[in-house]
Amino acid sequence: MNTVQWIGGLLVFLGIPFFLLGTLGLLRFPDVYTRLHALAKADNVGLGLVCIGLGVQSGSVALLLKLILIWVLMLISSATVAGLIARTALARGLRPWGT
Amino acid sequence: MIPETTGPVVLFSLPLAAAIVVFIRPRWSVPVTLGSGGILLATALWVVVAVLRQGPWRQDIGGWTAPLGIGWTVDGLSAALLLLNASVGLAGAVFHAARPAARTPVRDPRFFWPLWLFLWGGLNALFLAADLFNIYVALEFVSIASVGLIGLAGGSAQAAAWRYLLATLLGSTIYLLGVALLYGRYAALDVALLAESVEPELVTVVAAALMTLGLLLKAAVFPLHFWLPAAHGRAPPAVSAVLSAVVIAAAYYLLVRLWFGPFAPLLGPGVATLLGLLGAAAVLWGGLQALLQRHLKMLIAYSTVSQLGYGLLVFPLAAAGAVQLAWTGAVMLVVAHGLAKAALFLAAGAIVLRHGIGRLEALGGDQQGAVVAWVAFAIASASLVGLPPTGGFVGKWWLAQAALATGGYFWLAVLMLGTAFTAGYLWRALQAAMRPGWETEGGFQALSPALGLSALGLALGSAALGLAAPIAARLLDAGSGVVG
Amino acid sequence: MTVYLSLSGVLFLIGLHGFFTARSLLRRLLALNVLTTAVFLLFVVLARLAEPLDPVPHAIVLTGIVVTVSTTAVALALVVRIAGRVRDEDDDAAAGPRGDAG
Amino acid sequence: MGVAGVIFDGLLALALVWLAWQATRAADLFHAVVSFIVFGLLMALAWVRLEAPDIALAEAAIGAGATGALLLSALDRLATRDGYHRVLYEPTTAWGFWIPAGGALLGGLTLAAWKLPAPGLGEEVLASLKLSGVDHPVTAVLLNFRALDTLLEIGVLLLAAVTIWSLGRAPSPLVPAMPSPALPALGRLLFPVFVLVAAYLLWRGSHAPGGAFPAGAVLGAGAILMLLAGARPWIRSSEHGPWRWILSLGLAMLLAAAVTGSLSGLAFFEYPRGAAGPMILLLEVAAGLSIALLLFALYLRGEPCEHGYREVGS
Repeated sequence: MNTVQWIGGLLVFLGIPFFLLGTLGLLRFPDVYTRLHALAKADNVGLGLVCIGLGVQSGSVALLLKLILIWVLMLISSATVAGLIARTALARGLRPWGT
Repeated sequence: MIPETTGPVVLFSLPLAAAIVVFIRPRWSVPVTLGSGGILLATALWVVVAVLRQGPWRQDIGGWTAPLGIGWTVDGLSAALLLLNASVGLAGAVFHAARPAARTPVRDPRFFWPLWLFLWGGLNALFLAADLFNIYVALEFVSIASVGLIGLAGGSAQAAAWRYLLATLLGSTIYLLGVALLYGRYAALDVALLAESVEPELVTVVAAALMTLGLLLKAAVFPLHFWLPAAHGRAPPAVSAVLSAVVIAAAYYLLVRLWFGPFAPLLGPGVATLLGLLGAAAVLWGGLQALLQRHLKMLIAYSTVSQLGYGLLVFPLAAAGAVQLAWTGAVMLVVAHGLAKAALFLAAGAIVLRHGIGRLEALGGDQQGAVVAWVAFAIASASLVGLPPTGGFVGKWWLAQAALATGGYFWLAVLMLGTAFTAGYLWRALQAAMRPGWETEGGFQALSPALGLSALGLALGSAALGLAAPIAARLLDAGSGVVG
Repeated sequence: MTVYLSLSGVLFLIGLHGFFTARSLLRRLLALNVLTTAVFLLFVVLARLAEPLDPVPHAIVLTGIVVTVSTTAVALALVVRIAGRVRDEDDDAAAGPRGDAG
Repeated sequence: MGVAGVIFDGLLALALVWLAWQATRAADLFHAVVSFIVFGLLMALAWVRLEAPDIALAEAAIGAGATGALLLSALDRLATRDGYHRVLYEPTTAWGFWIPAGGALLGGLTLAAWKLPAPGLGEEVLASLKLSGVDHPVTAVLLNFRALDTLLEIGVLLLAAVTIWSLGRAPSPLVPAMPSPALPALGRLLFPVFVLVAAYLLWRGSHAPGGAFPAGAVLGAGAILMLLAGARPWIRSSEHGPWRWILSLGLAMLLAAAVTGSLSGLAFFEYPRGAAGPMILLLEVAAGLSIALLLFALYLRGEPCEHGYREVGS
């Protein structure tokens, strides 16, 4: 294993806690909005780290770019979907926690 | 000289091409359908003659030979069914074109024609196919087209269409599972190739059981017939005709193809008796139900359940040794039934259209203008009952001979009892014409003579089949897979 | 591969069970789709077991998926129509007496 | 990879079984449909594990995407019907007999499938690949060796569209009840990506996994997504309009190619020597486009009206 692969592995490893925290938030937070918050924030960072890590580890620039593209698409869609869910919840009359 | 391999190409491509034209230009529907229908009938006749002259042949698609490529087989069996399909297709199209638009329960007449042609093409593709997966796709094709045509009647017909769709989809899925097993064992999908390599072992038995179950469901064999009466009874007349005559026969055709082809080594007395008993039960149960029906079209629909039962008698009789007689007799009976049943549905459609109501008690009274339809009904009934010299008689005669030759007196009794039932319910229908009927508001609908004539043509065809019995026997023997 | 072979069998059983016990029209359709997927899975497992990898089942399953989505779409359109029959009474009246004249 | 692979496969299988069970048994119909969609997505993973990337692509786009959209929109329409519950009740016939029968069959099936030798046709395909005009085996099977299946399959799609149209006029398509400004923006942003991905898959199809089917599926799913994001459907059913032509194009071209073989003295569907490559490419583009359009047409669930669709209140 050379240095590049070590760096990649480290990045992937760094991504894992974000996923864990996001999942923990999903399970433990009190309402839809806070859960969305946990998922949309933490998981996206985790995914970014994993993608970049895998790309670096592969040693191919094209593959790295492809993985980053996947991450960007995921960011866009998760942002939109989170917004949609939150709006629908609001429209259905779910009040945010604590208000 | 055009090579005979052009025949199947025309039979496959023309209906699909015509369907596309009719879909794009609904205004040209009737001329395009009737024109291509005429060509298709002529081509089917030509194929029959070619098979009679030079025996069966096989055609490879795309120049690839079997296990890799797909093939078509044209033999006596497929040629007979192609001809049946073309006759019913053309007669049904004439009927539908001539129907009085006001009383026909077709929601959207523009879509009848593309669906009709698609069904025609799908059935032709099915009768030609020699590849198990190609048969699956063709089966789905036929199912969707049938569902569309049944649903055209709107209202409760759509609920019937839904039941039919579910039953037939389940049937094809079970069939496909069998195909997967066969492929996993023999790496071949071609029927002829499988027939050479199949060995009687567990995988083959399970695959055969699955495929048979799926096809029995599609053929509406008792007790899997629950979906048929509503679907066939409520569809528009021409659709009922093609469904009862050809679509059901198509599933039966596959059963025969498989059991006398790849699965022939498995056809022991046990399996054969089981299938025969199912057939016998269908004959009796369907006959009884038909006797109890109050609506003309439902009576005919139950009769389909009953009549197809005869076809299954081929298995015990063939397993007992009278392969050739049983085979020609059963196939003859199914083809004669197809023509007669289509004639019955078209005649009934014309009569019901004229009266505006389908209950048997209502159909009497003044029959001026429906005479041709009733005559067609009577001739078709004669063929269905099996009066000489009709095709139905010849088929039953051969089956009875096969039963006598093998000492299968039980099957002979079923044959006789079923005939009695058939005579009973058809007599009930014919009797209705003699009695005073109901007055319908607005009087009787004037009908185009083409309605009765299309039914009469089919009925005469079914009767003439009996006169052409020697030719039919020669055709069915031509590479039927059993004798060849 | 044993895992996927078993999976195919279990899915087939679930689909069959669902198909025969479900009352809801839509649920039956879902069960039928599960059933079809199980058959496709068997095909692909067989392709994977073959040496070298067999592309024919892959093509078969691709064809099958498209056929299945077609049948599903037709079935769904029918479900929506028959469920809506109560509302579409006018259309039916225009279509003529049903059952009798059919 | 060994142990991790087995664990992954096992977990995947368990999840699939759970989702299939939910899809057929869940008390709430919405829950069932969503389970089924997720089931489709996970199936895509299973296809990848089984080295069938083409199927994975098609499953993700069709099995989960298009079918999911169809199911959800049907569900939405059913939810507003009063009559639905009446149709819900169906008398079941003799199922007590059929379930044991099915179980017995399955037992036999498992016994039979366990020892399948699965010889496969891989060798034959590879041997004939050079003559087929393409380098990717699956594409060669689909558009050369078993092109007749493909023709019938496109026929089934067109037929399904005609059947659905025959059932009546299209109701207004399902548009989310709570439109968010982000959704149409996302649709606009993503549609070019869909087109790009479809074109890329089509181009790849000649030598690697991809090709007309996944490409068409992706494009069709993209179009349905656009519709969900609030775009108005642009298929019109005018008799003089081009849409019926375009929808029939795939089947028509496949038929024409098939008959060309016969006319030029070769077998039905045999490509002339040397012309196989270009012809297959042409057919792929036609097939892919018609798959996309027909998937979209299926989603409309009825014949589109002259001016798009019937407005909700009218």
